[in-house]
Amino acid sequence: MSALLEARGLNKSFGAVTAARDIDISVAPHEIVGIIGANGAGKTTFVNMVTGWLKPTSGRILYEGHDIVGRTPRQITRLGICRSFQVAQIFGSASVFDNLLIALGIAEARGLAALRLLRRPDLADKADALLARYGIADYRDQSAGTLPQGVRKLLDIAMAMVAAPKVLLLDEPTSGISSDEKFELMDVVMGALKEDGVTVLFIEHDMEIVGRYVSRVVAFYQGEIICDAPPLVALADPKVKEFVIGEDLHNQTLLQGGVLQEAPDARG
Amino acid sequence: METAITILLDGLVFSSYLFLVSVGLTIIFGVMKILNVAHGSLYAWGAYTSAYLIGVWSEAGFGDAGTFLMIAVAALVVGCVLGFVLERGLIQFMYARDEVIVVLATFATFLILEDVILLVFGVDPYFAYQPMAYLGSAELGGILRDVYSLTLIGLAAVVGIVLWVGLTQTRWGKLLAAVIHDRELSVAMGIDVTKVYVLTFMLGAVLGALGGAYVAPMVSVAPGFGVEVIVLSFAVVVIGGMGSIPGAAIGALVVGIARAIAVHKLPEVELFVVYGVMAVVLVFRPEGLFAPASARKI
Amino acid sequence: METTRDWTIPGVTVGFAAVAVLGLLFLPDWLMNLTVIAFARALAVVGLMVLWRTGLVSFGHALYFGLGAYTVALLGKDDGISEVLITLPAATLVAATVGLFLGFIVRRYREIFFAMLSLAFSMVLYGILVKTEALGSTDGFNVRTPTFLGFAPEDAGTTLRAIFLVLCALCWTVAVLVHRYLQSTLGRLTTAIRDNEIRVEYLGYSVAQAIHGKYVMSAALAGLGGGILAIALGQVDPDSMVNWTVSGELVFVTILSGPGSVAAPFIGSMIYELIRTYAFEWLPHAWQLIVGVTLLSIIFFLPGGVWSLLARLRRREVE
Amino acid sequence: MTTKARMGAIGVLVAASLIMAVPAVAKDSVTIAVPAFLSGPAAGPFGVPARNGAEMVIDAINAGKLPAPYDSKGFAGATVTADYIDESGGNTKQVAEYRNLVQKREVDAIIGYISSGSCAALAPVVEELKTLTVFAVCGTPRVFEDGPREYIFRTMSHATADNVAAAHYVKDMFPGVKTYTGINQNYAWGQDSWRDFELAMKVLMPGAKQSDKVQFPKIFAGQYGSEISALSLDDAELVHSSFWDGDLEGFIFQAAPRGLFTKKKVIFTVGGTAAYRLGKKMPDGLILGARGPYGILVRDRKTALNEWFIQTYFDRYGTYPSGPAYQYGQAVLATKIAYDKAAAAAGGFPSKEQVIASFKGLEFESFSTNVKMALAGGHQALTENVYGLTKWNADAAEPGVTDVKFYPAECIMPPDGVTSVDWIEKGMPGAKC
Repeated sequence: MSALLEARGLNKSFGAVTAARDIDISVAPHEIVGIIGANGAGKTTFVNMVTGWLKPTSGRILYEGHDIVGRTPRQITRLGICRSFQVAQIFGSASVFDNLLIALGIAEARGLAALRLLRRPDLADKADALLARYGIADYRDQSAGTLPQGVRKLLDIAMAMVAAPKVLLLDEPTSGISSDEKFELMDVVMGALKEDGVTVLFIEHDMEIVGRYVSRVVAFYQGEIICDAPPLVALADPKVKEFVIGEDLHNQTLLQGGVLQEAPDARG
Repeated sequence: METAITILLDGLVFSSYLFLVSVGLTIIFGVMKILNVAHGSLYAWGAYTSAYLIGVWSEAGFGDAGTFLMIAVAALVVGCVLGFVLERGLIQFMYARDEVIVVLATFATFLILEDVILLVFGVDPYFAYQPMAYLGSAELGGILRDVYSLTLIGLAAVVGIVLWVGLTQTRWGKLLAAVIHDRELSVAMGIDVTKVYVLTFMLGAVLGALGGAYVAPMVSVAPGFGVEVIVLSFAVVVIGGMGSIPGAAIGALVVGIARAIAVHKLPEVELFVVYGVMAVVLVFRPEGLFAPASARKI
Repeated sequence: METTRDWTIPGVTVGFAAVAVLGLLFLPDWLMNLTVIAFARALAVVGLMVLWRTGLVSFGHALYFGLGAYTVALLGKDDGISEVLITLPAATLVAATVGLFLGFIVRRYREIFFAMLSLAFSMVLYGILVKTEALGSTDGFNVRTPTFLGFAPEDAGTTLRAIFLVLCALCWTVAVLVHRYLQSTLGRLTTAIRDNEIRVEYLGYSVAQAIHGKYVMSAALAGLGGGILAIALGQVDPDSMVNWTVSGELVFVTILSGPGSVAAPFIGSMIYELIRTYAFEWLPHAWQLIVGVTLLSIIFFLPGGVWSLLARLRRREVE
Repeated sequence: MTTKARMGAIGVLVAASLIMAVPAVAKDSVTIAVPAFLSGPAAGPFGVPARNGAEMVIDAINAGKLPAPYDSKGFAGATVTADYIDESGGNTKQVAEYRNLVQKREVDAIIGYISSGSCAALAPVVEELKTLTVFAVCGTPRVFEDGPREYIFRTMSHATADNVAAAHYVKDMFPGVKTYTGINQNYAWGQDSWRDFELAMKVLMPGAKQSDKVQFPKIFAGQYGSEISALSLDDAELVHSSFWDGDLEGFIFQAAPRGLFTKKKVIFTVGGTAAYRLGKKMPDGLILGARGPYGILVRDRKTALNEWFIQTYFDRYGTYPSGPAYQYGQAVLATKIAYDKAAAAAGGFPSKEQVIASFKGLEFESFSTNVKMALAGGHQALTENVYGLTKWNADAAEPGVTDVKFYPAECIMPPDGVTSVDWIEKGMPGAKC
């Protein structure tokens, strides 16, 4: 099996706190991997390392066989690894349509192409197509800062997908979404992602979602992977039951620690 | 040797002056992230009020020792009143706005206060030589010095130490640290941030006014008095690290001593010292020598 | 975002053409002079406006303004070059080059730190100029009367008119180009960066680079504006060209104009110059007070600047 | 929309221009502008007395109350309306304001300017805008050395006279001086003053040496602690300073308690303005100049004009007139005489060109001295200079001067067509002392 994304012996510590310990993981093309774990288990740290936000203390991250440790988020995005955020990262003062337009503009912006007009029919068509695909066409001209949570999340994911990545990391796509809406949202997202054949890793607390959409579960506990198996096997694992699901039920409502969570979604 | 002592004393006097005029600026900046351009006006108001009160006091024939009281009164009254009025009347409405817009508002305030000074005190300079005459002169390092300017060193030291102890050792200082660190969290913890801000602004204003009030007897207090100070204090704050009190002290010392050396050894470069030091610091440490403020990360 | 037709380019084209023609026909010298000063400053303000849209306010653009002015003045010193075709591009280039270097430092900073760092850099130039006796220290020195493509006007009136026309053409060019820039991806990476830098990075564009580009652009425009002002006034000195109060003035006009359109700085700058002139004439003792009160009023009651007022009027007309 | 906004703006401009385009009133009045520092540190010591001097003389001229022979009303019969404007804010601002004065307010003449910086910057603009401009105080010789001037007149000697006379006074009074140093502001005024003094000392007292630590602090620096220390430690017995405005007074305040004035001889070429203002705080024994025979140095000159000037000024402003009051008054008086003379020659109200023609080479008795517009093609005045030593007059409880020495203009000013530096360097040929 040739891995698309592979982590080898990944370690990360913040002073005395170890957020990742000897992480080894290998993801094949088109896999859909669910990452679970209690708060502070190291899930977001892992995503942050893969996308270049954090630099691992030691270890390697291979993407298509090349080590990407030390690259910036921007470079990694350009390589084809994109991500969504637990707190949706959108352009609050622009309309939903413009958010996508900007994302599309940046995707084509190499050198002087960054000076191409943004309001072009071809870009507009692409933006409208994205709007339709993610089911948010109704909000097209609404200012992104005023959107309901679910739409923000969708917009966030849609923007991540603009660059047509090979790997997409979703950080808690359903957090903050009411339980009756979340399946609807996930159906839209996963449907859209499948069409593109993207490899997906997503962090999720909700075991129902995990059980329904993923082909493989990786469970984190205190910075280590304690289980890496198909969903049914993983969710039945006693360690997972004790350290992930058990604790998580108590803690689900609490905020999850991590760097990105502190990053504001708009300048405040 | 004589020259060395003289340079040291000259440098210390000038450093003390720089520290006094810039420490208020750096405190307000450190806590509230406001570059208070009106600081120069506070300085000028302090100086005018002090010179005026000293004049009134002396004319009433109360004896020159009491003029020091007038200096303190001028600093406190101007700092508290103007500080309170500015914070409550202007700055408090701007916390939700961009920090730079707040700077502009203080710039506007500076423009207004400059002309108000003219309207209140007129264009004629004020002289308040009494405190200086009272303390007389003393010979130090082979030349005569006026004792008054030497007391500047003591005053700066006292102000510096009091502030340092107050900010690191007292409950109030810790509250301040909490507010600086995270305003929202402080509110959640039940700290009265509004009060902290008002008091901080008033403290900074009193310090600015004190600088002017204490310098007034040494100079002719004339229109445009505050303009030069904005630039000087700003340079000191940049060199030391914006918002840091030890930084302001070090910045003042570096500039003050360097300038004294220049005046004695190489008068041609004297003017360039402040800016030269600043340029060097900026190139190697744009955040200043003591930098609590960091670049925004991405 | 309204999808109505964008009238900016035809608007500024007709506008500047009208100003040029009507100006030549009707404007008395003093008002033409005032327009020249206002437009020269407006060029710098256009650059500051682009930075402002990005969420950055520079309190040190007098650095570039002064560099432009002194470049023009120095080229002409001792019977040197007076040809605007050389001096103005040189002014722009010098400012842009310095901006390019300093950009590597300032692009790491935001908000108040950006503002203060810019200010600090401008003060270094101020310090150098004040100290340099060869450049007249605080006095500065005279600037040569310009020639235009070899044409050397005989008298003051013709020179003024020539400058006025060149300036109108330059302003039009700058307005059109900057407007076009703002419609591009890079141009849209102004408010987008202000909104969310993280998203921009994760979309694959370097925020630092985008800011750097805008910074250089604003430096170039400030240099051009300063160069023109030096030619128009025939004199440069550190206090009028490089001091922090000059930077403050530029920011003031930026706020007064509002970020709404590339045309705004030209109108805002004109208003500022008129306020200043009349305040100085009517209340020589209190003109700063008037300027200060105006600034505060704008900050409190018209945060979108004069342009927002015009926009509001238009909306009322439509309704 | 944009178009509409632009058109609106243009409408405003056009309307404004039409209002301003109303033709000037016929000549029963003359409008002049009088720039002087009204704000900033130079306002109190210079700007205010300057303004007062001009105001008093203008009012007297309008009322026909100047002493004879100047008791005719107005400028060539026309009432003088004066606008007093602020000179502060930097040279470039002055240039912009000057354009406004000429083009917008359409003044007939501009009389004033204190700072050398203003004058050097304005000189080319004056020529460009072709408006009669009388520089009242500013001292830089560069105004007429940089090129021929048609529209500019200066009614007092320039800075060279101050500093050459200072060197003469040192030679006359303190021939034993071995070394000398200076503290001057770091701009044209201070630099030129020091240069002229130093060159003149080389000629007049070749045995005396110059210190290598001459100080040039920035104008309006305010604090001089280190400089005073450096001067105190310097071996030089004599200190030259062209300080003026608030700097002068601040320097005296800071240096007096430190014994600088008892240890050294200090020359203040523009010290006259401080005498009345500091009163008893003015140390005794300073070598005092007032840029010519003005203020405290001519307090005892008993001419009708001078007595009128002192008395009227004292009655009106409650203090004795200092140098700038005299110098502005003198500039206004010179302009009146030029207008009157031109009117007499033309047999009616004179044109600008006629006024200028009669201004050239004018010789007249001013309030405290005689003025000869003899240099630079009749545009630059020759006036004598004077120095003395400060001495508090305990009897009258007012400041005074002793050992006053006058130096005729021909002794201290270069002849026509020779630049100051050339003239002094060549040993001041042709000087008649």
